[in-house]
Amino acid sequence: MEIFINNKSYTAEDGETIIQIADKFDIHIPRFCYHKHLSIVANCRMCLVDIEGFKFAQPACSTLVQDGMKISTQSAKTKNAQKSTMEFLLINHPLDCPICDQGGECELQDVSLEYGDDHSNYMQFKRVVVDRDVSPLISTDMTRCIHCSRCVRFGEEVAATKELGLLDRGENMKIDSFIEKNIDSELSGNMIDLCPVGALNNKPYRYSARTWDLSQKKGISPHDCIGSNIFYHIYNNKIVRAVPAENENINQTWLSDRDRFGYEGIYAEDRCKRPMIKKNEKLLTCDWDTAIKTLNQNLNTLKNEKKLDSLGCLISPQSTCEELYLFQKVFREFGANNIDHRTIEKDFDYQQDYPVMPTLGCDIKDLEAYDNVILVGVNIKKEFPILSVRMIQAQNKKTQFFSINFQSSNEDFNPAISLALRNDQLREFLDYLSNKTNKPNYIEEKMFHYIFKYIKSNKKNLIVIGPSIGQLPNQTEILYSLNQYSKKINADFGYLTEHCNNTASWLLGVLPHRLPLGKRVDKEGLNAYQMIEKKLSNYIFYNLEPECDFWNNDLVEDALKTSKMNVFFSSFMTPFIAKYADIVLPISTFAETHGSFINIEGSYQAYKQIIRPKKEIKLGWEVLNNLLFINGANNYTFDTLQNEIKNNIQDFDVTTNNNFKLSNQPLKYIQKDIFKFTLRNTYNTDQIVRRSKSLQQTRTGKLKNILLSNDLFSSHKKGYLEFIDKDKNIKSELYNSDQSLPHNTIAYQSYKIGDAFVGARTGTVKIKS
Amino acid sequence: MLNNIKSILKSFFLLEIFKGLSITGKNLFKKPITVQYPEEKTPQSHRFRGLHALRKYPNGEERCIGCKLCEAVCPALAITIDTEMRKDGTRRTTKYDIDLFKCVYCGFCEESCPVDAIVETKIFEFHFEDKNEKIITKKELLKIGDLYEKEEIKDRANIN
Amino acid sequence: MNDINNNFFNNETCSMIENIKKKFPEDRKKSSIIESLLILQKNNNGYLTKDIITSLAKYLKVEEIDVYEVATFYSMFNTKPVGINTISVCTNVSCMLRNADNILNHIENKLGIKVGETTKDQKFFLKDEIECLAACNGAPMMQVNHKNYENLTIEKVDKILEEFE
Amino acid sequence: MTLICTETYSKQEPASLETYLTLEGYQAWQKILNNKISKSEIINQIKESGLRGKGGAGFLTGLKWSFIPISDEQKYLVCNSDESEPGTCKDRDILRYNPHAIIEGMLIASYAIGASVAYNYLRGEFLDEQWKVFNKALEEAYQKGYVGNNILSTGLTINIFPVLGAGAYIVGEETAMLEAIEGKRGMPRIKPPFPAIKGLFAKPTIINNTETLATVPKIILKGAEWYKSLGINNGEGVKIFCMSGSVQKPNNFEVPLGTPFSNLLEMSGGVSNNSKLKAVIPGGSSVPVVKGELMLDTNMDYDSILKANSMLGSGGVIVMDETICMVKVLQRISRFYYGESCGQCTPCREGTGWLYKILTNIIDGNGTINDLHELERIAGLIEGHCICALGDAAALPVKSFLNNFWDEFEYYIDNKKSMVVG
Repeated sequence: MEIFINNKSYTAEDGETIIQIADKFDIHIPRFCYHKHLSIVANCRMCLVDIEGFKFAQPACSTLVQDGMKISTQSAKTKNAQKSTMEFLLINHPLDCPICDQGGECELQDVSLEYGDDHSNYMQFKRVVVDRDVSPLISTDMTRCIHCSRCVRFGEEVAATKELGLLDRGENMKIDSFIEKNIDSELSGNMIDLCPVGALNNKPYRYSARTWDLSQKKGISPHDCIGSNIFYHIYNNKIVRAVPAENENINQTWLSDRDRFGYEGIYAEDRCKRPMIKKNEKLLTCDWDTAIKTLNQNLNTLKNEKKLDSLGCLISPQSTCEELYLFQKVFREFGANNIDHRTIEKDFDYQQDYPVMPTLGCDIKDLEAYDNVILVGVNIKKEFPILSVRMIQAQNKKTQFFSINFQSSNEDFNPAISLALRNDQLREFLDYLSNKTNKPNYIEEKMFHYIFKYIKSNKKNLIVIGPSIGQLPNQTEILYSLNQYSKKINADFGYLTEHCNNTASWLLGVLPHRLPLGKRVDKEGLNAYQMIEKKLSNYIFYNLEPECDFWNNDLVEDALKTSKMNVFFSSFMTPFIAKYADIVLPISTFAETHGSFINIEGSYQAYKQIIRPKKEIKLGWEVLNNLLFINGANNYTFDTLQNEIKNNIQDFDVTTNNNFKLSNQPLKYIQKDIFKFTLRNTYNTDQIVRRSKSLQQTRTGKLKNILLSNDLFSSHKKGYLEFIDKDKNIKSELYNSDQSLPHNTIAYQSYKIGDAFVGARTGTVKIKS
Repeated sequence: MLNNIKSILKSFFLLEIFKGLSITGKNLFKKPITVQYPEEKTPQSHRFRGLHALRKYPNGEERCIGCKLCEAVCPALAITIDTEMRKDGTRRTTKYDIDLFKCVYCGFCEESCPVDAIVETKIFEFHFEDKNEKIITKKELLKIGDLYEKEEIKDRANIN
Repeated sequence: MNDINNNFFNNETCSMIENIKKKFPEDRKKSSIIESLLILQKNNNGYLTKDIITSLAKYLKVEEIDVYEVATFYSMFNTKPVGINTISVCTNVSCMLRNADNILNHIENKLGIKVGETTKDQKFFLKDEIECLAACNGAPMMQVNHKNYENLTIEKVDKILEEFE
Repeated sequence: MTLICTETYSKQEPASLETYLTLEGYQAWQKILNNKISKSEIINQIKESGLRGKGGAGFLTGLKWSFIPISDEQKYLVCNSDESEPGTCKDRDILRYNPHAIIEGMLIASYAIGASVAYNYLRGEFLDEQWKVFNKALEEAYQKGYVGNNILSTGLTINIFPVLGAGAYIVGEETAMLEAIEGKRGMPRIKPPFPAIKGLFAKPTIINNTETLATVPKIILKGAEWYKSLGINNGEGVKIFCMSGSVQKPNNFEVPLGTPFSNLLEMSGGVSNNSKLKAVIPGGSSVPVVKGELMLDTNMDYDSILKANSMLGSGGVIVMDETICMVKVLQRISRFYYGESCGQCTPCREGTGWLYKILTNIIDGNGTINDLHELERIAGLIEGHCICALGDAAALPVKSFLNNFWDEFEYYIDNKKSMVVG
């Protein structure tokens, strides 16, 4: 149909609103409450426009276009209506723009410049609202609030957890959370962006800079495998805040709190600042040349003595593609075979049949095309907040979600069915689903009924395997059973991985059994767990914290104690590194280097250096390149390196990749004693997030208690918990019952530096009676 | 011919010199316009813009709220400010530097200040003995403010 | 369900709330909030506490803030402690034209409180009633515990208040 | 005079089923069920009768019903008994004296629009008397099988549920009422979509006033022409007027539309305080005020009152005699809108407070002439810019009071005291 805006003709579709058309053609209409991803309420009355045939100006955000509609955004009627709204908004708005962090990027400021009057006739008292401390991430100045209710609608519609609400009425209406309750959602930071004024603001950023001082650089989220696009705002070569970069295919206009505040970890006090070498049992600073040369010498000695089998090379999948690629290349050139990135896994029997790289199986935006999505081993809202936004959108469009995990609580996300199963039960359950023999008696009949009713092979099904599965001692078994089940229901297979770049780690061959692009290795090396368990005499750790990033940190300490050479390429100086390192090479974090990540849908996303590192800290890929160079290889520039990787992967077909079959049925895993597993704390997933001060102050960040299933808790009457983990006695006063755990289960919080050691991530424990 | 004689006469009687000396003679008896600086000083406009100062409220609280408008408006980029949240939750500066070599004494900073914190006093007699002293810090600015607060109030009363 | 405080949810209240729930479609849990709050408020001397709101939210399986929003929006809910008997004197136009202000002043003086306050002995709460109480043909009027008293005179008011002493 | 809604008022036990049955109660309902009168026929009949909504807006009821889409999906009827327009007290009397008429009306309306569930939303302040009476009546009707599943063995299902509010004027607005029934804050929704398309629980919904629905049974029973002919002086049908304020005997009067105001005034015993008529608000506090002289020449029907620059509204006639100070009245009215604004949209949230604060300032003796111009200007800014009619309702009285009684306001400002009290 044809409509006229300011006497110019535009074509519009049925069901579109005026503001949508205006936005499409860059016609400016001021607005506060309207947001393209939120419902329309038309309560700010800022977008009133003059429509021919109407006595009064009508809101552009809620008025649907009609054929031949004549709209004027410039006429006197429009201007008067907008001016009057502006006047009303400003009578109770404080004049504290000079100290308001929103100043300079404030929609109210912009609009008042254009539509506001230079003086006010309002002579009465202004409204004042007393603020409460609602979150360590969001600062509130509710006197500034203009009641657009975007934040409330965001909670209701996008985050699916309503934490802010409209209280009282009329002039006294205010936006606040429930009495004494904090904002805990993993997506809460988005309210900062949504707030058109300075009522909700970024707390860590508070008063640290003005918007006009900042420069903006684009980055990719290094904290989860979704690869959200981020704009980092930089003041004096320091990241002061992060905001989402719009990408309709990935994060839309949202950002999880982890991505928004994670950058704080870069400024942690325990950054490695200088290269160090151990001399006479003491770790001393040295210059880069010495450090690299010593490392090179040691490696060449190993090579010459043909002892490279005693070298374990481990890298974190949080590293960039360039680092990953160079890492395996450098150490393979030396002749090492023990190369791996899967430090949090135990069971590797699956690896021969595994896809070249694990992906989600579909584009993120296509999730809603599925009828049923079965989530195995992932608490989606907690672990992948951005993906949960998509899933909630899909859920509203009739996609059904089924969740099977070790804990049935899916905070703020309501799957049709949510089951809590131990690892042995999980396999039994899956086997029953595919064979219908040996029915598990611990699951209610109606659950089966529901599952069989909806999940059918003629529907579009997706099985998503979460990162918790990888930590299981019987991972292969679960994968095999899932494999069987997926064939039965004709489902696509998808993964959600632990870190941001697991996908690339597989694809670029940071594996003991594969070269880049899945090519076979002549001589298969040891996997990550074997390297630690077998106590090799030489280790290279890249971007890894020995305390937190391994399947069993007890074993890591044992291995470090006995080995001869421990080399750490690390951004942070942990107690273990300080104690056991022989060479420490301080390298850049994600933000200090150019780099790229491959996200879980297989998109390759590159970014440029965001801030310059401190003087003695080198870019990770440069150090690796240096090592290659001094051994006579070609000197890469970043561009040639990136191009080599790009050329390598550009022909790789993502779509056919996930059809994998496990050929051998694994041995049956028998679970004795109490099943223990480690919760994946969202704010403890990687070394940078762990060090973000603000995130650690949130409720999730502060979680410490061990959780006991109800049956264990009720049989345990002491004021403390005493249990035996392997051969270790552990005593803890911090424990709770959790009704969402299956019987006979203990859940640990993921390990942080300073906590008591809890050994393996998954396995068995005994409670001491 | 006649012109020749005229010029000869002029040179002979030193007419030009007397002409010139007459002006000297006149001024010899006039009141001199120079002043004996530094003992004496010329009058200043009360709009005079001299050395900067940061003012305080009567209760001793610094006025500056760190809004950075002066920094933004400064045409010579002479002002550098860093801010943070003070413990009581207010916005304050941690650094307020003015590079006096860059400053053009335009007074824009004074004009843009929403709380009348940064002002330009009438002080024009200052010098540095070290190049680094050209940068005047927050501490010094506040000190100047303390010293000249009374005059500042008087000047403001005059302007209004 | 262990968060539901049983002080507020005895069997009688539960069955009343269950009856309210029956009126609405099953998936519309929020619909029962208003009437449930009225019942719970009545059982708690005329005001709501944080615990009541939390318990109701858990009981109805809605967010706490949903209940709190409602409790602060409607004028018949008090979120702060009030006296046992609530007096609301209608002072809207029709009543005002028939001298409702005198009645209100009289009550204020008699009880020694202003509108919006509770007497020291916690017996009376004089509500700041802004709404018209829809008894214009009986003006001036007031409600004590939501029972109408119409065509008031000062003598009549005294008598009514005595009943509650 | 023919009484419809107030028919039972004079009877013993007016609210009982027996009383209602003696007055042709439930006969219209039975007629529909027995003769299997089609839905469209009922809607047509209501359309022809010219029945207009009696809650305030005066929209044609039959037309409203015809907007409901013809489909199998769930539909709802909502009866609006949230009577809270200042000066109006008709519905509370129907609720307590003639509840069965409402029930029958709701049944017929539900049948006509194909709704199987009907809600009657009563304001919270009714919980002592009207709520109980209505519940009891409903119980009786359920027992007799007029309501419920398998109504009078016809297989028809219509359930009626009373719903109690908790004190909010704005919930009288139809979409706000839907929000309130959904258990949320009573904040009006934007239209479109209209409730007839997407209303309660996102299903097609019709909302009618209590008096409108109580009138329906008689129209069905006696025909559209009969109802039309009840009016006099070009008016069609009847309406309850609530005479309140400065009259000798304030009361509800069900009179034919078109009855001269002077007659109505006479019925209520004339102006009180031995004074003369000064001004009248003819349709509840939201409509513009009319000067006394003009009102005495006006008939009480929709068009005549419109000609007097006001509206019939809800029929709450507030009479003011010469001893009344208009400044105080306006201040009281604006206090009401200030306190009852839901706070959702900007002009109303901020504007009503501004109006009230200026008027209070004037009452306190601190006003200036400029304030009066300011009042007029602010009222103009609010008008027509809000989601619902509350903004207009706050603005129109201000405009009309200033228009008609500017001198009195000026006098108050100049002398810091009222013109009338002396």
